[in-house]
Amino acid sequence: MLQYAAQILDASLTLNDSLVLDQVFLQLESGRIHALVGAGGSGKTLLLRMLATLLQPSKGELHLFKKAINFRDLKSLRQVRSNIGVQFQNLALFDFLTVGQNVGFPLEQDSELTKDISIQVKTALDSVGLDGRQEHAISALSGGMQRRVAIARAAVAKPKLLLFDDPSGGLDPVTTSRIFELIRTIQEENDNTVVIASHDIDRLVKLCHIFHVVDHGKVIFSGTLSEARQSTDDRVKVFLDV
Amino acid sequence: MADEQMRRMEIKVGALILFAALLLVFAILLLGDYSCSESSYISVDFQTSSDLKVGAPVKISGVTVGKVNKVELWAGRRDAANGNKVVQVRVILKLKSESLPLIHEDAIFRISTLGILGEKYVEISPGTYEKPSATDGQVFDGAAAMNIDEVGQSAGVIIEQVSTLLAKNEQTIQDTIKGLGQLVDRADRVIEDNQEDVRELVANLKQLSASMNVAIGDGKQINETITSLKSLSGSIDRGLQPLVSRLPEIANNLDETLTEGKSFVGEARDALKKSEVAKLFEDIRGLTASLADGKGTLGALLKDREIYDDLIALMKDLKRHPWKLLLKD
Amino acid sequence: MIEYVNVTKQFGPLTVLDGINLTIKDGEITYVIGSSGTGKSVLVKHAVGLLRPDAGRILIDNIDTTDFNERQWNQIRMRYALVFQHPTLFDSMSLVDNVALPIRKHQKVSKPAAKKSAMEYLERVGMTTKADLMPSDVGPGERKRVSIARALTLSPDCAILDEPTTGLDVVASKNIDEMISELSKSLGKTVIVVSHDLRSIFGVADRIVFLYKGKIRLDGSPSAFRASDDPVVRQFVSGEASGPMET
Amino acid sequence: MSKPVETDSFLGNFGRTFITAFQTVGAMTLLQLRIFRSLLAIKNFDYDESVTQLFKIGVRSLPVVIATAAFVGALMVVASGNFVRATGATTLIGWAAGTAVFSEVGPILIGLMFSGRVGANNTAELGTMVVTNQIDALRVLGINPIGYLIVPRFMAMIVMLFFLTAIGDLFALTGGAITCRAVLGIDMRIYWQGILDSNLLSEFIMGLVKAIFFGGAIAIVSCHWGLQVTGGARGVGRAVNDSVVTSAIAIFMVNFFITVLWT
Repeated sequence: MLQYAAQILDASLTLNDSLVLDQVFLQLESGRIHALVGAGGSGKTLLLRMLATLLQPSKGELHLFKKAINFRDLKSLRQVRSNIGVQFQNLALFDFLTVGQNVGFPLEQDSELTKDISIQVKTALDSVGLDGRQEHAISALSGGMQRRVAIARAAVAKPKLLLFDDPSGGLDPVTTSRIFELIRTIQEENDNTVVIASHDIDRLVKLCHIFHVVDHGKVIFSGTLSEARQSTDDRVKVFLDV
Repeated sequence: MADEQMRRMEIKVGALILFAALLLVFAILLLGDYSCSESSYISVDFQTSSDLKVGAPVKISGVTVGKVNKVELWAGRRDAANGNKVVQVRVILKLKSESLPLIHEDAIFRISTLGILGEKYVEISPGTYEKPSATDGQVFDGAAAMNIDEVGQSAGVIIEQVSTLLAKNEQTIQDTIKGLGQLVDRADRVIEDNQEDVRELVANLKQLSASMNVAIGDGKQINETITSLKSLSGSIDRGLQPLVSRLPEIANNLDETLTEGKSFVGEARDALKKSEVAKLFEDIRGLTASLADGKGTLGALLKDREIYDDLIALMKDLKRHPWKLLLKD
Repeated sequence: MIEYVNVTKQFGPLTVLDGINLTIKDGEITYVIGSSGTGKSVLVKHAVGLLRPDAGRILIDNIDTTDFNERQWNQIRMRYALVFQHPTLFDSMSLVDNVALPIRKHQKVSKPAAKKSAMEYLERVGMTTKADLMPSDVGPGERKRVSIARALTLSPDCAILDEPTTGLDVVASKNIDEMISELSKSLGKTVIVVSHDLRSIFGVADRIVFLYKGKIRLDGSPSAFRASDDPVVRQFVSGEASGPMET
Repeated sequence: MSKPVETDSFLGNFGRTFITAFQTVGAMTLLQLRIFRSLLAIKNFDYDESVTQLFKIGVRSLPVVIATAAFVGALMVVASGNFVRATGATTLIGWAAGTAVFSEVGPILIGLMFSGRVGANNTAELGTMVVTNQIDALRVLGINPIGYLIVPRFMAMIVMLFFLTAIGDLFALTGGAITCRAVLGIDMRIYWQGILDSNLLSEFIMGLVKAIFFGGAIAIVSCHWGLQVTGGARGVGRAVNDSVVTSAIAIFMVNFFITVLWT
């Protein structure tokens, strides 16, 4: 039987009177790397934010780690969130903290992880190739470095569910390859469930196990690459470039 | 969407600015007191502006009728238009035209102080109603201000004037005083010269008291005597009354006398020469005689201490101020 | 024509541009590539006077711009339109108003006319349906498209696009690539593109300038780029994670 | 680029404070000159932006100005009330409230309120535009940011603070009138007559002149701090803080000089 780390069941979302998510079914198999592809503005970011419990569906349910999420129960919500790592599209790094403080931030929030923060931060920064920059200000780093800091921050607490929103945006091919390699390594080490929203089909194809195609607020396809090749939907073929 | 939103913003901004602008105009008109009625101007010349400010109110009998339009410092320059008169400060008043007829030619303009904060204003006493009214552009003389330091100042001026006057007329005054001394001396001498008569008077009085003892048994007669004596003393009082009431006048005359000095002394001498004193003693003698005639009643007369005292006081007074008699007519 | 003569730029202790000599010819599509943080954006910002070189000079159409003031630069900027890497729409106005703003400011047209014209530009980037939304209501790819449309309203001689396809989906990227080709081939405009997108580079570019560690590592045609035996260039082309390239 | 001298001594800090102050004043003066130069070039005038700013700055500030003004007037009446009660000079209450509201307290407090609401907002908005490169975006579109962004704000702040002060004066006096009746038990007519009889036109106009200068000062200060923001969200916060503090200082300084020069 399949284990699902997260399920979005028949969820709809209305923002400013417009329906942005429309009866979405999205099931994320545990321990796999999932790709979220689709046109810009189709709703990938919204789905990721919903998985991160930052958006409550107007209708439908969100299940995380086999439990339905009650958005009013702040205590259990906080507990669930400690098992989720997010790298936001706009990075959302705290520009008043140093690189090291940014990466160490999730650890300080969790009482079980407060031991040896500096060692964990060092290891995390090492893995993204930024060792020795703990004391730097965020603004002193280039865009690619900032992205790697954000990835390190998302992964440092070894969460069960890791969400990446456009991890390679604005990065050169070599750095992009390194980041995708990094995600693969993190996933293999911790066996966590990873979701990547990206447009870099070439690399997603090499890295991901399962593909979800989003179009106009609907998930129109979920499956492996070979399944996608057999799909009759043109949109799936266009977006996956198969 | 955007255009509709723009339109709504324009309307609101316009409404706000229009409302504020109206308010502004209204406030300026109200605070500036630009009344619709016509204004007239009159000028008032003062010795000092007393720190009167432009815009200060002008009041007639406490009612505001206008305000100070201008305060010009002339500092002694001459006003060719008004008979070359010397002007220190000219204050130009802006008045409601309808208040102009209320101000008459003998109106008094005075800079007064309003309230305890000392705000200056111009107070107009409108003057005599029958006199002609002021005309637009007329120039008036202002009265001295009535505040405390100015009063003090003018008091100082008066004292100064008096002392200069005294210094100037020292000789005259000394002469006057000397003359007065001589007058008193002379009166003493007159009495001394008529010692005989006085002694006689006293003798008569003694006799009077002796015969009074005789008359004492007859109660009824005494009562009568007392009554008539009271009426007598009353008539004496009445006789003195005009003298007393004319005292202020007398004092005034004395003032004149002081300035006239010598001539008064001369008059006093003349009066003495006319032997008025001799006439006085004649009168007394007459009185004593008539007293002697009604001898039974005299004891009672002398028993009445009050009348006696009055008489003594009168005599003393006469001795000290014989001129009272002289000036009686 | 833009000429860089010995241009050097430092930010604090960091030398971003180190004696750059480069001539960008009219009518060509020039791609400036290189790893993140090597100063590609810094390089193109010099072309419109947003940054001034610490040393060296920049000649635009053979005129030395070293002593240009802001007003003179504004004249240049009308002909050399820069689109930022991160879309910088004015977040207080709707998408169509964003595009209409330069039309209103530079052409003497009425507001409705400016709006109509703006809609035409939005159509080119496929954004007409969302014209009345606010920038915060749409995704970064869409914002990027709108900001390209906005830059094109100036009808510039030269379009400078800083990472135009980054963050865009496959379909939108292809649209942009086509737009770049069209600008150059049919309208005869000069286009400078800062990019990492190897797919579009080889399809569209006339010339590639590879920037590495503040210097120009390679300057040539796509075929010369592909044939290069420089290990750093080779790694960049293959996009492999391991190699001599430092990022 | 010169490196800052590392001096942590008291004197070093003291000197730095002064240099920073000079630099700030200089930068503000330059900004002012650039605004005036842009004002001369009428083609820079942007109608839409001006209306938007007039609306945001003026109409949105109206409630807070009215509330402030009403309480200022009430306070002035209460404050002079003790004196009036002690002396029985009830006619003075209108004069006292009117003078204070028109010439000093009214413009200052409305100006401070305005700076807190509009100036801070303006700094934050411009600062965010700087941080997100929107200012540069204007420049690459060949649009002068001073002419397009700053001039409308500058004009709108001057115009609106002027009119808001006029409106505020009315509400302050009304607030005073109500307090006069309710707290002191003095007939409102005495109060109003006191104001009208006190010849306050000069004070009223002085207050409005102050408002013009306050508006200009708040505009320059808030735009300056907004435009020089560096370093993200924190920089914006710091700039807003500096903006409000500098505006307050500027208001008191300008007020002092106008009051001194007026008489």
